[in-house]
Amino acid sequence: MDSVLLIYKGIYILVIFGISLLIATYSTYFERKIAAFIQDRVGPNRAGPMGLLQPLADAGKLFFKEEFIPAKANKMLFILGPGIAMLVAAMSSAVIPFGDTLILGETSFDLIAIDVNIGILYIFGVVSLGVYGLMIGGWASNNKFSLLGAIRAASQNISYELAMGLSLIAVLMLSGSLSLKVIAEQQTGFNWNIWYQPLGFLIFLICAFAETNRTPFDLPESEAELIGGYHTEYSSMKLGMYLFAEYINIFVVSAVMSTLYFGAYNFPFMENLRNAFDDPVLGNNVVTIIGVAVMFAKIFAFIFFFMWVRWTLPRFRYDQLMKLGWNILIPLAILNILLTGGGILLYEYFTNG
Amino acid sequence: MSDLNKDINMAEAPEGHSGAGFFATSFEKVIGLARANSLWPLPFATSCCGIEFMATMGATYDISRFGSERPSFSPRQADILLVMGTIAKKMGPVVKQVYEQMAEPRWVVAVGACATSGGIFDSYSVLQGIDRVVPVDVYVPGCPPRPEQILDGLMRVQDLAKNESLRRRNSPEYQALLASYNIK
Amino acid sequence: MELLSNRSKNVAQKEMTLSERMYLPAIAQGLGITIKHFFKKKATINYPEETRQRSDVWRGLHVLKRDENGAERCTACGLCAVACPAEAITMTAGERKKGEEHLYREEKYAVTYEVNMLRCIFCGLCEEACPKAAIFLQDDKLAPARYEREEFIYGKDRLVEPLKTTETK
Amino acid sequence: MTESLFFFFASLTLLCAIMVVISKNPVYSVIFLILTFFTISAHYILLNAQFLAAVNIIVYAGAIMVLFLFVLMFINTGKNVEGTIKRNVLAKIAGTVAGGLLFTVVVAALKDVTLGHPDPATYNSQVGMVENLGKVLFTKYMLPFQLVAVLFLVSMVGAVMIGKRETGEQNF
Amino acid sequence: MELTNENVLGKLIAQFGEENIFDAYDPDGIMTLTTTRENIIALIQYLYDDKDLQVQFLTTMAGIHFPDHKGRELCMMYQLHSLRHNYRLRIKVFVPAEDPVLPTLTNIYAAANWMEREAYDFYGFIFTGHPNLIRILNIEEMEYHPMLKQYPLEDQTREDKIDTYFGR
Amino acid sequence: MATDNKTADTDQLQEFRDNRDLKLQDKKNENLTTLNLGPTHPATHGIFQNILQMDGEVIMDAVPTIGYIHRAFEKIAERRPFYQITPLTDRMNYCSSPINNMGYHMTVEKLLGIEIPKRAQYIRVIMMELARISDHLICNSILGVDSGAFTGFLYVMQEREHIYDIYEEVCGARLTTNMGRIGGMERDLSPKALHLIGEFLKRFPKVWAEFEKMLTRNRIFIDRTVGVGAITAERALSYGFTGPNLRATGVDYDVRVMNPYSSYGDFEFEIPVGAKGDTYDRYLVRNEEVWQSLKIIEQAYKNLPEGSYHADAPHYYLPPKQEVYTSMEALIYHFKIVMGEIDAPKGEVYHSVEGGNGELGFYLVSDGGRTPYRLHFRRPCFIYYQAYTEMIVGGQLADAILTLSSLNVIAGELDA
Repeated sequence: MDSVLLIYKGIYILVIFGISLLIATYSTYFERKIAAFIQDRVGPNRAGPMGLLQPLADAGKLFFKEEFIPAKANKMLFILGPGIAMLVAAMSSAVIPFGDTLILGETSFDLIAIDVNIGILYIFGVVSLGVYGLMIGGWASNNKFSLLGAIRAASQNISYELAMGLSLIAVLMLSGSLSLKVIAEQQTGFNWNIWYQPLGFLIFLICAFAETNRTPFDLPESEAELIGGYHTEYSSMKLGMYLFAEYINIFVVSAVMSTLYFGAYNFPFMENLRNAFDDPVLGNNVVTIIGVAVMFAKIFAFIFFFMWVRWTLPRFRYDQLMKLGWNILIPLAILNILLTGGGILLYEYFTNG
Repeated sequence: MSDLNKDINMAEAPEGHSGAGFFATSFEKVIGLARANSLWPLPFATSCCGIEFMATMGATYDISRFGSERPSFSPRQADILLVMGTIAKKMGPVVKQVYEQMAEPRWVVAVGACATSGGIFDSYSVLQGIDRVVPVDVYVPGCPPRPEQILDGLMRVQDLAKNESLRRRNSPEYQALLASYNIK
Repeated sequence: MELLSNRSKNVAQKEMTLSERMYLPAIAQGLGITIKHFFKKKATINYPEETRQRSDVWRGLHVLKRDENGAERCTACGLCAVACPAEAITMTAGERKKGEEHLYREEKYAVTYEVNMLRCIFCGLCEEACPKAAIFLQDDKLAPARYEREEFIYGKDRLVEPLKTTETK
Repeated sequence: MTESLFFFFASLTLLCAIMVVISKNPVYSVIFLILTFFTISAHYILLNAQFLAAVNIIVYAGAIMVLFLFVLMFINTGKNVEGTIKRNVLAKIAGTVAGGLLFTVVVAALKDVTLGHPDPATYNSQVGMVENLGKVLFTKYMLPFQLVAVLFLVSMVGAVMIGKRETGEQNF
Repeated sequence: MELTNENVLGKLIAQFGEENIFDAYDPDGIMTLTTTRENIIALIQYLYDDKDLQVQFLTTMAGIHFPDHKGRELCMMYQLHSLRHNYRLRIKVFVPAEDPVLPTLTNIYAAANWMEREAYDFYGFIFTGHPNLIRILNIEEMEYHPMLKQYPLEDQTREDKIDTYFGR
Repeated sequence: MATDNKTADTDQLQEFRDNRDLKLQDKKNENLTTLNLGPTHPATHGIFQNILQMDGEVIMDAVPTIGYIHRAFEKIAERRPFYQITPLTDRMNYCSSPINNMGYHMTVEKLLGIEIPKRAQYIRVIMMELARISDHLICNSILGVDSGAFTGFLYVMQEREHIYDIYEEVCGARLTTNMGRIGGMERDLSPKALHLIGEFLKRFPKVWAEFEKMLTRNRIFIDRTVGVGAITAERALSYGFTGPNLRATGVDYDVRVMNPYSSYGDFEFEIPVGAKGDTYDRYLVRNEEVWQSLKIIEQAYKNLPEGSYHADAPHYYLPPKQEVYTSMEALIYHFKIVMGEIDAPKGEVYHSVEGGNGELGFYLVSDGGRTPYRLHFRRPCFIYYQAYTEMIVGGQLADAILTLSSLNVIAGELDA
């Protein structure tokens, strides 16, 4: 790897990290604003113009709030919990292609941090670790509500990971690759996977809600039952990190969903646009930049959807959630795999004779 | 959307020395401001005033404008303890316990006649004001107060938060205050 | 159990239909409702800057009225104190001296008159009990929040309505 | 560089593995076990077997250990587990014997081992990749692979049967 | 059968005798009668079981303290309701203050459980056979029964109280 | 003595709890975890405490503790003149204080033998039904909140604001209304109040239909509530259930129909009944009752008779202010009434109204003095909260919370 690329990667990773932090920060603001708007209120509007400094106020407050470690808590694990949650959440955005290649001078830059050929597995692996943050934190608090939250989080995440993985397999069968970049590239123009995988997408979407602990699957922290669930005993920035991690997870999952099903940075008529420019480099760059914007638009749309759903639906009960996961989603996902396999076979039969 | 941009007193920028690209202010002020605009309440709602607090959270009054719409039922995460409603003697120790569990900085608002002074319930079972159990920062009169008055109380706490030293907790006066309530 | 009256209406739960079983239609309906509200006009009143219209009979902060000549109406009969269920009103009566006719309307007046706003439940019974139209609960003022308990003992200095200057008449 | 990385990870693996055994708090044991899996995954990556590395993390660290921790949390609520294991003399002797036997086996196994070196001419760096792995699994090792699948199915059915708590007579 | 105060009273007297059903009167349209603590449970059970009456709903129970009535200071009022006939009646039992013992009603009405605990809390009634007769509203440490007339209402710890102008 | 009843400090409380835990001990099982739900748990509205024995998420046993806001209403009522008790009743079921106010007034009127005019009765009916609506609004929307759907709660909260506007116009307060007087209302319905009621009748059905649409047929909500906290009619009657909670089990007992008061006989309405007595049925019954209440308000509003808004009872009802200032006789009556020197007859009365939660009864014993000799409140919440343990055992933690909110236990009424 030559040094230009190395430096580029370093900067890129920092930028992506910064963006995910920024988006997570402002997600809290948008969550509050969207909730307010849905509920006929105006939401925060006193901290800065339209309340735009609200996240900063929250962060400033949280930073300077007293650190509190309960007397009977396991100190080390208590501190480790939010750290794991945050670290894991921040790691997962590394393999997401936020855009196509950008050509500057002689070199072309891929707008992806690491293009590993098992990108989707990487995300899975990292996301599956996220639950440790909640479990360890909840357990270490030595509070029964926290413990219940932790246990709920663990069983929920494991159960829904299965259905999520199964629903993904259909996409992988279509794309024939585990690399997110390859999957993104295959969906040029309007050729998005959602047209072939509506059922798979639905399953993935539901599982995404469950994996990020959002309503209607916010059992681990359900306020009415468990007060704050696993983060009941956390104050100060440790709480902030949990909240942050949740929003980063939403961001990542939205990005993954746009990449897998909604064509990532691809948008309709992009080829026409590319060809409209005489200079291929310029055309490529314009399309790439629009693509990045499109990608983020899709991500924001998903984030909005997450919040919209949260402020509409009641939540499940623990056993119903399990039933939904194991009895409905997993069989459906397997069915989806079979259908997709059959479809591919049929397609090949008719095209290749 | 147009009705959102009406005249609203936003949190004022702290006074500082502004020059070309230069804005310095006391760090404490900034944090005070941050705290003031992100006061998460712990609604300790036992009776009628709690119902009015619901109205305060509702669309018409919307406590979220002050950044306080996230009720933290876990005392660790809350900044202000809003005691709303009658506190009986049986409940007194619980209030104290909740207060002890709160992380600094913490403020207490006694909302309504019962919490502030017992109100009409001058009876053998009712605590005549929660300031017998925990130190109270702001009193809100009314039985129950209108949501406007609850918001008033919140803004009073904001004023307190803005002008408070970061090290209030360590000050001897504060320690003495806590000691007088027998809070460790 | 058999019914007691002939006016009952059974609202018991019905079986779920297939579309209800599928979760999604109802969820979509709910989402439709919430998104409709997203674009609706907001109901919020920006409190410190705008205030909500209160009714004319709203029971707000007390005021001790003066009569048309500027003399205090209260005659310290003590009915309000008796009527107060919260025992928030205390007063001491005094004899009006010569030369104070412009200050006090009746021969007896309240030397001190205190309302403990913390205890007060704003029930309006004092206003109702007053035979001299002296104490009223104003609809346009609310008792403000304060830091100290002592500040809530409203004496005559804060209760008696300020003298109207003749120019404004 | 690869070599130093290998030694670094190898020693880390051993350290974590030892910590698994000697930690008094079972939750710490589990956490060290997870760390061990990570370092093993690092080894896989050094071997250019990314697929295996990812699957190792997903399956072992992401799922199985979560269940371990889950169970521990349930058992461990507020109670001290330390005292429950009695370390009497017999146990110590048994431990020594078992450890000695293991040691002997390891020594015997390693004695005649010759470290193979990849032949640069025939070395295929993509051998650990998904496609190759899949091809091998579905051609050369088809039968064992399917047998394993059946085995898993059977064990899953068994787990469901055991886990299902129903009133009335038991059908197995 | 149309339930009227007369025929219900007649039925009850026929069943329990004049000496156990006495002082019947009708202050507000609801027949009020007095019985002894030996008969109270049997009476309520009879009202419950009787096919014609079907008085199967316990509306409320309330203790009353009459410090001036020597030997019958404490009164327990049971108000029952026949939902079928929409007929209410009130039964009173008087007991002396030094011996406030009554049999429990919890075997007939589950509702009586907390009502009896409340009566114990307020007046000190002892209900024999009650499954869990402890204070319900006040703190366990309380040493007196606050609703008895001799105890003051006021919280003695109140500080801001100044004697009102006319006193109370 | 009273002075000994000082605040227990934390240690005493702990000791008290330990003692109670000991009482639990005989039921204690090694495999169960003890979970202390409340009193500051968000779903217990700050006052109820339940010590749960849980097997995982399943509740095996519960020990409820109440009395955390015991305020001694009944004792205070013995020390207050009749007219000063109205503010006390406000604070009992504060979600529907007008019903309490007027129930109390009717009781005293029954004692004093005052007949109040038709117009006052109709005004009372309107106010009581508005109160019932606001009570059911809170209960059902809180059920939504506790099951995770917060938004519907705020939608109907806006409507409650409109109900409060009407209250404000009628009596000058929002929540603790102190509405009405012994012998009628304190003032007539102003044109603005009438206008507000008309507006409310027009706007509210839409909002309520929307709220129903959001929850009623949503499968997540149905799954959460069907079969949760169910109780049979027999047990419910044994526990003394009344009101919506009893009607959800299928018993159509409603005081408004069985013992009509305040002209309820004039209105057409139905009693909604459920079948299973579970949370969902309670929700449905309350929903339907809101519609029925609307129907009643509409009828009363349309047929509001002319006449006086208070009874002609100079001994008990305060004379108009203008007369007090001018006429000596009125002034004497005024003084007598305010000083509480009214000639209340000796006697005892029981009067019950259909409160937001069920039969709200007032048992009043008068010895002819200026205060009631004994005033006992039949508080529906107190009576049926004891069934809570039975209703939640065997269910999950989440069920217990929904059951609590669907029972609509109002702490002020529970602890009195």
